Amino acid sequence: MPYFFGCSYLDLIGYVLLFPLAGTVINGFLGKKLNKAIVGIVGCTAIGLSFIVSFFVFIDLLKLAPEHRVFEKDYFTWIGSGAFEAIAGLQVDPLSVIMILVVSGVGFLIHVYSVGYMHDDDGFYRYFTYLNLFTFSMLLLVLANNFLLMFIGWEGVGLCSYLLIGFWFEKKSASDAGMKAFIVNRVGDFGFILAIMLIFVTFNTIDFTDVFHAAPEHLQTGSFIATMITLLLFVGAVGKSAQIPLYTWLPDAMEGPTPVSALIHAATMVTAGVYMVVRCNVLYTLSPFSLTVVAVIGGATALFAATIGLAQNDIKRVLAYSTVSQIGYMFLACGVGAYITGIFHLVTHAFFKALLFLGSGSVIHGLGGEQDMRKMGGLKKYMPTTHTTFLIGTLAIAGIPPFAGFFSKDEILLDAFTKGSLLLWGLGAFAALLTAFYMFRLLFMTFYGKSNMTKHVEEHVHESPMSILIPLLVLALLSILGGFIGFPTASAINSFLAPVIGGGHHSMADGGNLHHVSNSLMFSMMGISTGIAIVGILLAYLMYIKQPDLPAKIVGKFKLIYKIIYNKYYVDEIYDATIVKPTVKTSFILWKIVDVKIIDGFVNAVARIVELKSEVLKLFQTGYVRNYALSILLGGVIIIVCSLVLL
Amino acid sequence: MSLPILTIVTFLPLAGAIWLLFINGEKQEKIKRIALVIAIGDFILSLPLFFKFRLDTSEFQFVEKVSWIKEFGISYYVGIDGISLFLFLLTSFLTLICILASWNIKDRIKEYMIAMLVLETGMLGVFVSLDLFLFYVFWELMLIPMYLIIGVWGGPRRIYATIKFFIYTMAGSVLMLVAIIVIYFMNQKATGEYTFDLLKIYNLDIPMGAQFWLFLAFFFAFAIKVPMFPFHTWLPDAHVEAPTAGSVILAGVLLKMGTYGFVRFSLPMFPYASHQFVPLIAWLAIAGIIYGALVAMVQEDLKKLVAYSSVSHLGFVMLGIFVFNIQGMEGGILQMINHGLSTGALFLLVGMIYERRHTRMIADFGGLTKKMPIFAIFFMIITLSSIGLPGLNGFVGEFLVLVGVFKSNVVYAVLAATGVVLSACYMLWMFQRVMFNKLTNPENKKLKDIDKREWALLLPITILVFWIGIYPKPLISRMDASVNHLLNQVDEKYKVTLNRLKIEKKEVEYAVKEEKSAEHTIEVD
Amino acid sequence: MLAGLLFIIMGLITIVCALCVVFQKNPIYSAIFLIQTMVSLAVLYVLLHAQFIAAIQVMVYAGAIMVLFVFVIMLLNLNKTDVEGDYDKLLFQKPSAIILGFILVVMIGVVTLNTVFQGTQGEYTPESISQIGNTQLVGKMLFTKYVFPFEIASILLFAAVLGAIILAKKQIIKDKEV
Amino acid sequence: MILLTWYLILSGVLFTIGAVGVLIRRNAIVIFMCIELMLNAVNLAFVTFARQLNSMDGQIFVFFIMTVAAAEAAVGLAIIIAIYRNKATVNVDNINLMKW
Repeated sequence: MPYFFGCSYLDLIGYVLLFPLAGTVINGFLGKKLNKAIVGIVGCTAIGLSFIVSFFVFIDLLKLAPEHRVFEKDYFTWIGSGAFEAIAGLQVDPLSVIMILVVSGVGFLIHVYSVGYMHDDDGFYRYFTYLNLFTFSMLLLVLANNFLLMFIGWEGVGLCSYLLIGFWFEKKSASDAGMKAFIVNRVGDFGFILAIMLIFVTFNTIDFTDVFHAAPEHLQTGSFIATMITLLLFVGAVGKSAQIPLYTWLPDAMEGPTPVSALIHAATMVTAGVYMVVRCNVLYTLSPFSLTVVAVIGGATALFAATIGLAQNDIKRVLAYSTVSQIGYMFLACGVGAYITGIFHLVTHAFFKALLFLGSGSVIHGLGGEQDMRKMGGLKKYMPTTHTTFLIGTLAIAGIPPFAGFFSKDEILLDAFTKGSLLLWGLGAFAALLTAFYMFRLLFMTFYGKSNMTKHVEEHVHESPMSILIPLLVLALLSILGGFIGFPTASAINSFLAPVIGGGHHSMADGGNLHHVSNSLMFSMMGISTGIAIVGILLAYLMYIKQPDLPAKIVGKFKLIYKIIYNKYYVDEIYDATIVKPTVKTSFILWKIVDVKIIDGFVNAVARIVELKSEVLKLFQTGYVRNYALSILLGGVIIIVCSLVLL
Repeated sequence: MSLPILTIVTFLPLAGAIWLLFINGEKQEKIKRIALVIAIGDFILSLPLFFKFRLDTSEFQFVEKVSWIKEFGISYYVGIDGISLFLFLLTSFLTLICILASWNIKDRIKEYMIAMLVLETGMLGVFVSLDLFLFYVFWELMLIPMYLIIGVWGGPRRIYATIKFFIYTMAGSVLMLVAIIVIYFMNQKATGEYTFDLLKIYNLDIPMGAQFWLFLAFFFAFAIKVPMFPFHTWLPDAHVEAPTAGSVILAGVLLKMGTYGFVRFSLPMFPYASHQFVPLIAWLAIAGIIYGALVAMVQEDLKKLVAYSSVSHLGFVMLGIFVFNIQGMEGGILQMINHGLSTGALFLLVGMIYERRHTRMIADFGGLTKKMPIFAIFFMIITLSSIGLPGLNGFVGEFLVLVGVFKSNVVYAVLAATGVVLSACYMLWMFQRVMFNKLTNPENKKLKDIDKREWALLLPITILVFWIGIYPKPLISRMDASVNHLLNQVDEKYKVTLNRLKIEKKEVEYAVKEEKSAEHTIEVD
Repeated sequence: MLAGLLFIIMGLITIVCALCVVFQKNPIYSAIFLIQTMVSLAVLYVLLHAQFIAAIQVMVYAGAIMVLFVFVIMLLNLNKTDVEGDYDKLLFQKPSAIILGFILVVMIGVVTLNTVFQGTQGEYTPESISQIGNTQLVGKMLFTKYVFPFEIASILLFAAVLGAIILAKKQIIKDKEV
Repeated sequence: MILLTWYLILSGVLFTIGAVGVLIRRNAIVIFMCIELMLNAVNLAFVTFARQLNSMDGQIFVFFIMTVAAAEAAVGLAIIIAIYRNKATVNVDNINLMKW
């Protein structure tokens, strides 16, 4: 690539976006005619190249001094009207670089995985088109240098999520789920777009750098506008990242193909909200109230989703609720001001949750589409590699050292304790216990114990092909090692991300979260969280391996609670009854009564009145010519009489 | 410019219509080809307007002025600025699309094409007229072919729909005619010159009381055309009964006449009244946005759904125009174009499946994607454009409008933004019921995907949808000067009126004070 | 005096016959009475020294045109009162027409009796006419002053002949086709 | 000249009778005859005025009116025949369509 020599790789940032877009275009236009192998290669290569460029960009960025690690490249003015200007420009800084590495890296693995997983599907090319488009949008989201461009990516990933959830559109549940996802996201976007406008009206610009520079001078800490901006932004984040009260779309989103669940609904898109909050940390820092809201909602979601996860039997749904719960952790971290920890957890979560989803996909693939855990069991001997990797993923999410999840989750709990409150820590810790429990429940029900598979399925059970296993292995490796980038005493990620936090106004030390905390507290917290995880695992072991009839007994005892949890607290039903149905009903009333009866009725009534009056006048119009002739005579006579009288 | 390009573009279709008159009605193919060639020629001729348009001036360009009826001060006066330029181009573009879309009409094709071409002349004329009288002539001229197109080639209830459409519109425009004549005489009284010249009338300072009534008269004419809630009920009926091309023109161009009228006439002629009416119009527009969206959600007929969505979209345009800032105004104008493209395309798409299945009921469809994948792609893109997905055209206009509204009134903006959520609801729900799910209806199993002609219809629109969504600068930059000029003009005149109001008030107060002091002195005496 | 008496007699006959034209049920009777009306009008023309007009009134009107009418009535076999027999849907048509007619007559009477008709006197007094001869005078004027209208009238007649033929003939062809 | 006034009144009476006839009769042929009656009334007026003003022009006009009346009678009766062929009636109340 001689063309690239001589110029900084940072200048090539556009190519990170260009490759996936090219992939989309090629597959979208020609995919139908190309054979599947080529479609797969195009799809994967696009993302692979994107990852390579991202990596070089990362290297180049590292070469710069920490406080100069911001690179902006403007391409053209997208919308310019009066003072309002939205530029199509990209911004490379440590935060976005981490994000593009994760997105393109994990994305690449999942693309490779998909080649094997989706091989028999008719919509193969369609699938890769969407997936490439998704990657493009996600990269745009994290690379954008202003709010509006970010919003393009934001909506773009929502669109791809919609398309991919409804990928098997002939299934009613799938297309319903897609629509639900898009509309719920739109509710969030409603907040986001208002926030963008408020930002523009307040700062007269929507450029990240300018806004974050101006914010501390413009707004006082705790001022109303700062709170409004951040809360509205957070509404957007809540929608995209599936937090209370807008989380309901994510579990339904599992109707999509499993790699999609892994990429979009676990590793990348759903964490966009976290990215956005971290990106706007300057603004959030200005509003303690908003931060509290973020923390509380994050903590509450973490716990709430975890409880639902306890009673689900669909392997993907369990993972979906665990995703909701884990993102809750990230918001908890952001809410207590530990933005970097949130990103750290985002990264590790991307590794192990992608791993878990892909593992579950491998299981589903092996079982010919079965997703109900009650019909699995004892798969360890049939699928050894899948089992091993899945175990690693489970250990990571449960928070067992030295796996990735341990470091990040432990740090969040520590931050919740030191910077937040005991309550927040309690929420997190209890959720951690539940997480360990339901994840191992899943593991045990699937891979251990005796087989509950039907005869037919059991005969066909097989280990997945290499294209599926290699991504699993790579992700497993990342899940093991990923945590070390944030190793407590020498956290690489902390120092790398520190310049992003506080927009350069606050001291670097504020970004380095852990420096204030004494080592003893740190290690005791580690011990506690490990202990919690182990308790959870033991409980699961007790209930699902040692005494398999125990769960049924417990369920029998707490029937009502179980029923409520099993039905996800009836939230969907409540939404349906309080929002969806009344809206539709109101609309019907508006149409059938207001529109047709009242407004149109009024219009027609006017016409009717005119008609009635005309009925009277119509009597003069008999339709007989001689009658009209009589009128002529009448007129003539009248004229003569008048002229006689008057003259 | 020595070449009278506006006149040529405006009247070429009419000349074509006259040519068609002399062709035997049996020769359908020939007639269609001639009509198409004329439309293509007209569109190509209109393109130089875009490229040669000067960005640095807010004056009217490509102006032609010839005295027509000297005694009454009526002149043939045409010209375009950044506001009318795109509507003009949109018209010639959509007419071309419509003529191509009407290829399968068998019944009285000659008369149909003639009506189409005359309609085009009428519409183009409205956008270029700078003489109130000329404007009114074109305004009424376009009504008749549309009336015929719906009434002759329409659906089963076409007579009801077409009469409703005609009388509704007429009722409004008669009021406008009265107002035009009043202004004409006012201008004569003030300047001593009988003239319908719009630019001269712009300078007329109309007293406040008169402004109020004149604005109201224009308001009815334009609000019915837009249509604003609650004057919208002719629209669903007309759309449902109109043939595909009729719907496209109706939604794409005719509705814009109303909003264009507000920008071109109401605002600069009656700035004070316009400001006074803002709350009323804003609330009606917001009601239209939400109401249109909600009612669209529960429609069972595809065309009705799209028709009600127009009510919702045009609410945005109205809101944008009446916030009196550049973002709102430019967003509003852009949104007019966007609505013309995406709603026009939606009607085309609905027309395509209607041609195949002879039904528009949503319940009759389902799972069409399986049989018509390419159709599905186009339908998806246009749906998303209508929803306002960033990166497509709908977003740019909608967002600019919202920014403009937000700047002037937060409450309006918040309420209007709910339309963003609702539009996703009704469009996607419709899309799901039509395109997704299992293909159960056996009738639908025979469906064929779109053919080459339909490709040719949808592709240009789709390209424009992307272009405006990704790089709207060429459009916005051409609007800038004119919109700025318009806003300044309105602002200045408004301030003049306000100042006078203040002075009068002071005078009154002063007089009252004097009286009081006089009384006081008397008492003292 | 004789002329006055003749005028009264002929005038009365004319009015009575005209009334009969209107009020006879049978169209053939109406036609006969119309012929009588025209003949008596011809007498009045003679009284007014318009001998040529009187002659063509009898020949063209009473002769040619009325024969045409009678032919048509007979051709259509309209001797029955089928048309007028049924009840008139326009209740007020007849009385109001008669009342209006009455008023009109009164008005015309009032106007005519109260007006002195003035005008530039021409050169053709009854004496001068009788010197040259009425027919010669008419002929002279037709071919001098009124030659253009005269030619137009000939075209008009020609057109009427053609029109009448086409109107009748077209139908026959159509009938044959059927 | 009193006598001539009575000629005019006679003309008016004839005209009115003709007009009333047009109004009250429904047989197309009779209506047509009433029109002829009205034409004659006008002719009488023309001749009367010609006599009064010592002019020949009135008589020439009568000549032309007669020509027109002849033409009119020919075409009018042809139309009535055509209508009768199609509708089997000459009742004007039933002839109320301009197209069939």
